[in-house]
Amino acid sequence: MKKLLIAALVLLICFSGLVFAGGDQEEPAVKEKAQEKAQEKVTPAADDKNGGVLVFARGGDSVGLDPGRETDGESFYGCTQVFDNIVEFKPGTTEIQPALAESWDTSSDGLEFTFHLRKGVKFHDGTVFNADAVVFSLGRQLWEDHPYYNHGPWKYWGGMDMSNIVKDIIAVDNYTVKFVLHKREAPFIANLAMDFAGIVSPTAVKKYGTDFPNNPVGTGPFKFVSWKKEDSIVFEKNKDYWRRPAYLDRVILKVIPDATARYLALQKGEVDIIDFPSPEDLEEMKADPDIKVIQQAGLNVGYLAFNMDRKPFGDKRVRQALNYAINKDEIIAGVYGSAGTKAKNPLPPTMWSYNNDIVDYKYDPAMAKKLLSEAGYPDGFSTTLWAMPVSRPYNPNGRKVAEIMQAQFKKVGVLTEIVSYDWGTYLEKTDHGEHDMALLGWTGDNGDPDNFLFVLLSAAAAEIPAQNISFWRDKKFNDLIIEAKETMDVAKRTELYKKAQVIFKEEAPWLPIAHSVVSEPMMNYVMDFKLSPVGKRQFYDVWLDN
Amino acid sequence: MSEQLLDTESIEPIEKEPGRFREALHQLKKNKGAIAGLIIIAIFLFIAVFAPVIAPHDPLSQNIELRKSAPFTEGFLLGSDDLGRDLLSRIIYGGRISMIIGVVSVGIALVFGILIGVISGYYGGWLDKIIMRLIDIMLAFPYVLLTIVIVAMLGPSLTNAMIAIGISQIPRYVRMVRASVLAEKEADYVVAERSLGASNFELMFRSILPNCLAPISVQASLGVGEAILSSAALSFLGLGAQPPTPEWGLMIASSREFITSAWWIVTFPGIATLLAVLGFNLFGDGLRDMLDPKLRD
Amino acid sequence: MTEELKNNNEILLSIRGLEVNFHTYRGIIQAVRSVSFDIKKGETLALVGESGCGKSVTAHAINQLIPMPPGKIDKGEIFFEGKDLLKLSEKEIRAYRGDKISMIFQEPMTSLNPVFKIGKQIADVFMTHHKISKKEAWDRAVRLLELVKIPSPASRANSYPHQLSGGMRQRAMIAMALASPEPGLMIADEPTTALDVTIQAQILRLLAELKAEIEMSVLLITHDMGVVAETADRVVVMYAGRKVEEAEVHDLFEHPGHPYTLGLLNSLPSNEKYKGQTRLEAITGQVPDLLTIGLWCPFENRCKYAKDICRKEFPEKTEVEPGHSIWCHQVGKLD
Amino acid sequence: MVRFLIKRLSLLIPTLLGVVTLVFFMIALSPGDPARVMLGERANKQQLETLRAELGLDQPLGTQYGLYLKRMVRFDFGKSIKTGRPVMEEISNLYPATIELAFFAMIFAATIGIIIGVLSATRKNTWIDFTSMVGALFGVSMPVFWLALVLIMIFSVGLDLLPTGSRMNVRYYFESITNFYVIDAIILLIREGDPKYLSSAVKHLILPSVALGTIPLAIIARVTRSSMLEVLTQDYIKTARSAGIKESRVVYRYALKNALLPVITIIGLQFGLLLSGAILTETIFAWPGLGKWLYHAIEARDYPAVQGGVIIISTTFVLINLVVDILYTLVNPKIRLQ
Repeated sequence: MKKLLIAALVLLICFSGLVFAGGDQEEPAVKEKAQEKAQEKVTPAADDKNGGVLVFARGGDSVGLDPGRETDGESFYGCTQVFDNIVEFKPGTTEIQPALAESWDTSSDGLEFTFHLRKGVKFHDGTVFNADAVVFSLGRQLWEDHPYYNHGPWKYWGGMDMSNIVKDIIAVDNYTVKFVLHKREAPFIANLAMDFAGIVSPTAVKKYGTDFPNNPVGTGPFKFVSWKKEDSIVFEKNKDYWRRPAYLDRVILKVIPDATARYLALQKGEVDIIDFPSPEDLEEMKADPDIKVIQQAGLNVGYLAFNMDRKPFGDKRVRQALNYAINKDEIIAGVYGSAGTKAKNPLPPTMWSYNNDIVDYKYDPAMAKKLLSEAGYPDGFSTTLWAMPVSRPYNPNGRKVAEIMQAQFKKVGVLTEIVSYDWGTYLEKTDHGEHDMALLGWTGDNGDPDNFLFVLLSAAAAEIPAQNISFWRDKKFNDLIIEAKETMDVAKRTELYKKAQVIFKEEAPWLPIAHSVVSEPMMNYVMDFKLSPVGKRQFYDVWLDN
Repeated sequence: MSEQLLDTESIEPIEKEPGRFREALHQLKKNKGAIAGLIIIAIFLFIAVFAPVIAPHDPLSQNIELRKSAPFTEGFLLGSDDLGRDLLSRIIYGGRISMIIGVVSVGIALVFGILIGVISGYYGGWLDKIIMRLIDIMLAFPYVLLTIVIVAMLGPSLTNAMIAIGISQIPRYVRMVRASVLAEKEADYVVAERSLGASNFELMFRSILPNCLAPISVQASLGVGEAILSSAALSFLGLGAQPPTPEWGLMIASSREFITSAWWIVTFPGIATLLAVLGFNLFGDGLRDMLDPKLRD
Repeated sequence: MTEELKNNNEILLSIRGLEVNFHTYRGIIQAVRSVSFDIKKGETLALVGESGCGKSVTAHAINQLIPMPPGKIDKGEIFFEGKDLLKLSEKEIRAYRGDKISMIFQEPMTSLNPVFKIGKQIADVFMTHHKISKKEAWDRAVRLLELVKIPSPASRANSYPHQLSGGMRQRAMIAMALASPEPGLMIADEPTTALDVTIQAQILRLLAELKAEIEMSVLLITHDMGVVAETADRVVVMYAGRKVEEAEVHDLFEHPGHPYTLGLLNSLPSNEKYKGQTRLEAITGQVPDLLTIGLWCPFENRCKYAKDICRKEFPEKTEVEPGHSIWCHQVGKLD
Repeated sequence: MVRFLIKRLSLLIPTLLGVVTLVFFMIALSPGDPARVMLGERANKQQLETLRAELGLDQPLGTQYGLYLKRMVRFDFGKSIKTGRPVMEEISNLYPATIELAFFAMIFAATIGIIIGVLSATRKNTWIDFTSMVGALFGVSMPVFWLALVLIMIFSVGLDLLPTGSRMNVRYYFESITNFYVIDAIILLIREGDPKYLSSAVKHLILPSVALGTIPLAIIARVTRSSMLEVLTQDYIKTARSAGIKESRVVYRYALKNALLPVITIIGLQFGLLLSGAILTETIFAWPGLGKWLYHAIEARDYPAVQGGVIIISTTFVLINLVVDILYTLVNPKIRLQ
């Protein structure tokens, strides 16, 4: 028995001995690259940017890598590397530019779009990219009789209501595809740039079947190599990419669930870029000489929605009073830190047609009290304030925002009880209108104002299960956004959306809180990484400089 | 010290055996661990009861400008949290909540545990078999997941967390009580009392149960410590106490990200949890040494 | 005194004025109070008395197996082959244990390690005291089992304690006690109390045979006068930590001197005076509490012949005849 | 022995069936619907209905449960609602990581725990006894997630001795064979003679094992102590001492073998708890284990995934206890030869 004990002890000691003797230096990717480059000249010539392994640390693992099937951002991080679309967002902006389609033309009635595809492009499995691939990739999501329709559910396609927009997809010839629409839809082109419209290799889908999400094959800058679930996905450079091949040899998406642990891993050089840092560490990161933080106003908005079907939120004066009662600066300082800007409109400032001459409700508790007493609540009322339990891009800590609001509302006599459920229940109850006031938010998909104003505030969106959780049904506002939805002329649409925002300010169905600034801390040697407003993480242009 | 050596059967007590209470008190004095534990528990009880009096500030009043101020800055003995609330007051109120959590959940576990344990042990037969299968199922169920599933069913709140922790601790008491009831059931005094016409109820609760109190009281005191830790874990997962309640687990969970920038916000509630649980465990351990004749000095 | 012992190689063990107290939380229990006696080589001395009289404590003081604390040997010397064991270091006394001084216990059921084979446990003792190989130690163990008349000793050596009967286990323990080339003293602490009568007789006969074969003295601790009569050469009677009488076994049974010894013998059913009678005579009263015991004769509260003097001081030794001494104020005055 | 095995295994089936039923109805009855979770903020009416239909969530509970049991019999645990992958495939990816961490945490906890237990038993009520027991109690009383973060702060960021988390240096690319990284690393060491994989795998195991191991360590130490104290008062210990056997041998051979019997049961129990209790450790150390995955499955109301996970953990739990019981009879001859 004693022998057993000693054996276990020896086991422990030899392990630790082995650990420190082992040849494992935890040096970051850079040094490996340095040995390669040692003999080359100093200034980085064009080809000198090549090589190196980039490790991107994120909060969760992808659910699947079939672009049409998933909705979570983590899955799209993976799909972005492997798939291209026929049109894409210009990196760092929401403008549309050609990709697999060199050009396209629209019919006069705006119901037909014909795309002219790029020739000589190959999928990672060597098969040719052509019109059939486009029809296959999108058709499998449209036609219920499509042999691969049941590989869905095609959640995003449904989310963007594409089945009611697209009537038919026709391969005119090997390199021309025509889309026929049911009705005019201004944001249609932008929708085709979204992740769900990624072009998959039909041969690979036929080969892997339901296992395709684990073996993605596309035309993108990186090829899929391997996936250790809940741990890491490895991609490698696609040498015969139809554009200049990417600089990096390999990209690894690493899962580190805890934000603090991600920051510690970055400090130790175990990873090169981290996603969703905790706002608290931002100051420290900016101060760190080895780390740089790239920031960009996020295409998102976090808001507190008043359930207008419930007393007393039906009364506009009460909603306006509550807007006066909140000091947004305290919320930004307490929760968002330097990763957030105050919000006054339902649209984020970076969105075109953002109406900047609207004046926000300033923090004025006295005014709030006056309005409340006018509305018949001289000494306030008590109600519930719902806070989402999970961290979202538009609101890193729902519960803390609720705590701050609770204290501020109390000053004007409005007593609130903070209520929270797990994420699934929270969404279900809010879109069934079981709340009084509820924190929620939205991240833009296609960079089009319609994706905010119609999806979140239209009368149509107020049917249960509603996305318009204020249940605000304003005829004037509704007519404006529907008209804007159907005109193609951008200037006309901007005019309409600006008018709609004025009505929104007056009626105040929400208390807009903030637009979170997306921050991406990384090591100094990571060059040319650009954040994308629609939340993509593209490593095509990235290279490592040491 | 082994009994054999001293031929204790020969030293019959001449005068009346010293009162059980005095005897227990005397044993307690001998056991350093139990005393230390008792002192810590007493301190926390005192803090819990007189929280409003002791706490320098209202635990919920926020002061965003003074957020994350370091310990010993004016007004904040232990510093302030990320919303500028006084950490010391929140820890004091947190102590009250943790005490309630510990007592309520162990209370639930004890009441049901003893009830089911005695009935299943005393009556036996098919009833016992079913109960044992149920207990096996609950024990096979991973303890943490059991609490999570129960809270998922009832919805996340402090009371539901207490109920969940209570329910998940029931099996251990059932098993322990049943084991000692089975052992005592055959004892002569039980047979004697039954022959004198004592009812099943009297037998179960008046004569058999007191004999199983020793292990139960030890497990109960250890259970309180475990309950506090479980509620902290549940809060960490967002299923226990809801903001702004100053519960230690929630305080640690929601301030995890400050471990680098403001270490005290995480550390002090951690130490408070540690001490409280340590107190109960020490007392529980001391109790076991005291009540187990073999280990007695 | 020690020179006389050294050259008189007849005396194996000599205990002089031994005092053992137990410091418990309820006070000091005076278990043994200035007890002295000798054991000659090859002799079987019986230490007799009711349970709690300190006989077992005295025995355990020899090889210092009393747990200290709470026990403490406050006074006295224990000479073994002329050397005072109480002066030895822990390492030195351990060399004696199992080699020159071995011990067997009362409860065979629990005195053997349940998770080790019998042969292994005995071989272990051999290997502790002598540098011999495992194989050889095992063989010696089997031979010892044979010596103590355990049937098919080779297979028994391979079995576990719970596979043996009570009697067998007691024999195994005796074998373990003999696991040393020259056994000096065997301390038998109530070896037969837990056994039924038939087995008891076998074990006593075995002890007698072994004593004949190996020059071994036995310190027999018992409260059973029947066993004493059958096996002991000399007897020491103890009461409440004190030695009250010492005599050759025949002298003690023929004409006991001390009232307590008389009471013990009277309460024996085999005593011929009970022919035809039904009621047994018992000694009235109880043993005094060792916590509050005084310096006077401890038996005074139960002694029919007790006088004032008995309640003041402990009586001196009176030698009634060579080798037969009594500690009582009323020597000779018993009717 | 075989009869004993059959009896225990036959008990396994009703227990597991009970666990499955318990989980199915508990999750099914709890609010929140998996389809909602999957769609997040962007669910609209029509889309929810199609998704629920596709996932078969609109059928009555009874049919869902019946369908589920039918598939269970054929060992088809169904597909995870969230990923659409077979549940068993998901679990098989994560199970080895959980077992590996639990195993090393247990080696750490048992070795140190037993040593502390024996030391404090043999030196009862001295300062060693008191400090080791209070030290062990510290282990039990400390919130795990707090300890984990402190360990990282000190040993990884501070002293730069150990990595902050995950199972292996992320830049090492290797084909996992058994998905037990230590075993894979040893195979690689043999095949390619490159020690860096093994050294990295071990380095990544140290902190999580210590963090996860503290609670079982404390419990094992306490159980060993009380068991040793009891054994040391037994008669056969007195016999051994009276036979002149060295005190260290008496303690470490004679007493310890008897004292370890109850400890083995506790080790089995604690090992089982580590399988699912590592949610917090897995979160902070970025360990791709079953605990964290199962917690998210519950949150997403992903019944098939939760059931698959709970069945695997409960089966392992029950099997471990069975192994412990068998080990117990092997070590304790009295029971074995009955």
